[in-house]
Amino acid sequence: MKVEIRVQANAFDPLAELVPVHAAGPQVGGVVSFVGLMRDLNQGDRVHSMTLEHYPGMTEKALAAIVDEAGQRWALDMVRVVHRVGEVLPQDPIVLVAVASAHRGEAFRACEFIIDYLKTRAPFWKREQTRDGSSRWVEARDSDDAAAAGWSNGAEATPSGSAEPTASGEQT
Amino acid sequence: MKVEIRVQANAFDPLAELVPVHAAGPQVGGVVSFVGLMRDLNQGDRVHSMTLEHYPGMTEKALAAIVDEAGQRWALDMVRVVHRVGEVLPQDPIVLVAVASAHRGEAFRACEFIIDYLKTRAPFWKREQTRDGSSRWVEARDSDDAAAAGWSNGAEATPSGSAEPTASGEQT
Amino acid sequence: MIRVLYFASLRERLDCDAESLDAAPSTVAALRRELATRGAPWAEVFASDQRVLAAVNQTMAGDDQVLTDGDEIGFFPPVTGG
Amino acid sequence: MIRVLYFASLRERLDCDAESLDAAPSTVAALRRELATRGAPWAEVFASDQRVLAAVNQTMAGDDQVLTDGDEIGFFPPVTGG
Repeated sequence: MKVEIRVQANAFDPLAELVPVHAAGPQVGGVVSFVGLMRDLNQGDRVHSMTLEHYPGMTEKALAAIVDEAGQRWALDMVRVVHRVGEVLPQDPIVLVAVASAHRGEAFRACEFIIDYLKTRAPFWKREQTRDGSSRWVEARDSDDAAAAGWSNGAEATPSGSAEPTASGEQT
Repeated sequence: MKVEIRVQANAFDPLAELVPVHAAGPQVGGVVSFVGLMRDLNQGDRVHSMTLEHYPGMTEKALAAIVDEAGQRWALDMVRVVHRVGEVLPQDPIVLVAVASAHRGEAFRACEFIIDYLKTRAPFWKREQTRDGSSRWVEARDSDDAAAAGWSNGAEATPSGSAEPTASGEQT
Repeated sequence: MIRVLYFASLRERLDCDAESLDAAPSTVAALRRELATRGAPWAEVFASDQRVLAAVNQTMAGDDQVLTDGDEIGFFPPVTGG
Repeated sequence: MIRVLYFASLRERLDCDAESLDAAPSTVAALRRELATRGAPWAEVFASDQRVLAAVNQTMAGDDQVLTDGDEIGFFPPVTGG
């Protein structure tokens, strides 16, 4: 399994990131990708921008552990995870998770597992600046905990707890 | 929900197809995409090329019905489906399914639902040319039927029947 | 008159991609039975143990679907796209 | 000596991003108790009903994890990335 994990302050182009995943080899039958984008609305307030803080060193370690666990659960050819830190603006890509596998079911499972675990186990924190000039830390969501918990029983099927509405302007 | 469905003989660039889905609007929190690529091996034989036949008219109608059903089950902002017909070569993209939604869980569910249903309900047929010069129709797979059947009970969670190994060189 | 289309391996086995029939049999099942009376290779293709799917006017149809004049019926093997 | 790091809302509430402590408490729980004795705002942040996560040497750690000299301990609120 080829793995690339990056945490970066610079903006990234999710399409450029997908190029090597789509070219991962003639044995690859499917690529599943998730791109998380910043939304402009949170709890009814227009969000002007968001600042992502992380724990340098631990973040990369946590992401590597999550991807490694995915690679043990499913047969994967390539995984790429890219995550922004610093200031992001509405519609900016915040995170990309791309998975190449011989079989589509495994690519879907692994991609959703990685983003669900990232959202509950990787040390990132969002602070949002609303358009009225105020600023607040984004609260962790129970639905994310539920989504991650759905994987912990070793089930191959995805958790179903991630579909309820959210008032959060962070990408889901 | 904005929908674009295309069946075409020309090659397509899955990354170019994703551009408008990533720009679907500030309310979009996540984009999930599946790209199916042609593999070069089937039942132990090297596959030289593949020819995709379809039922013009019905294929587009079947795809529209599948996407429409996804839009009724989940809150989606944009769906794009592109499918090749005619001759394709190893590593060529055969199909793209891209879904933009406010919430990642819904985007994952809808994307996998569409590709699972496409594989069992949309009239496409693959004929492969092996490197030794022979040619054969690809057999339908029970695992695809199982994957599609997993959605028919109205369950929101994904079916788990799509992870078993396959001997098929078609993309999965 | 009805129009009958054959796709993929069926088209090849029957060496026929489309034909028109003057009289519409009552149902898809009746059409299958009529086609099966033509002898080889039709009898084999439309034998009851073969998995041949049918569409009427470009929508998947069961055996009991009623046919009317002007219908387009498609027969094809299980699909393998995606 | 141990190194203790604070992140996000904790860093702001404590007005402290990192510090070194000469003696390592026996466990993560003991460190939490020691920090809570400092009075406001420390007492509130490390009160038992607050959800403050801990990592030891950059790996998530439970309260009973034993600390040794040279460890790096991070405290932070539930994560909100992705």
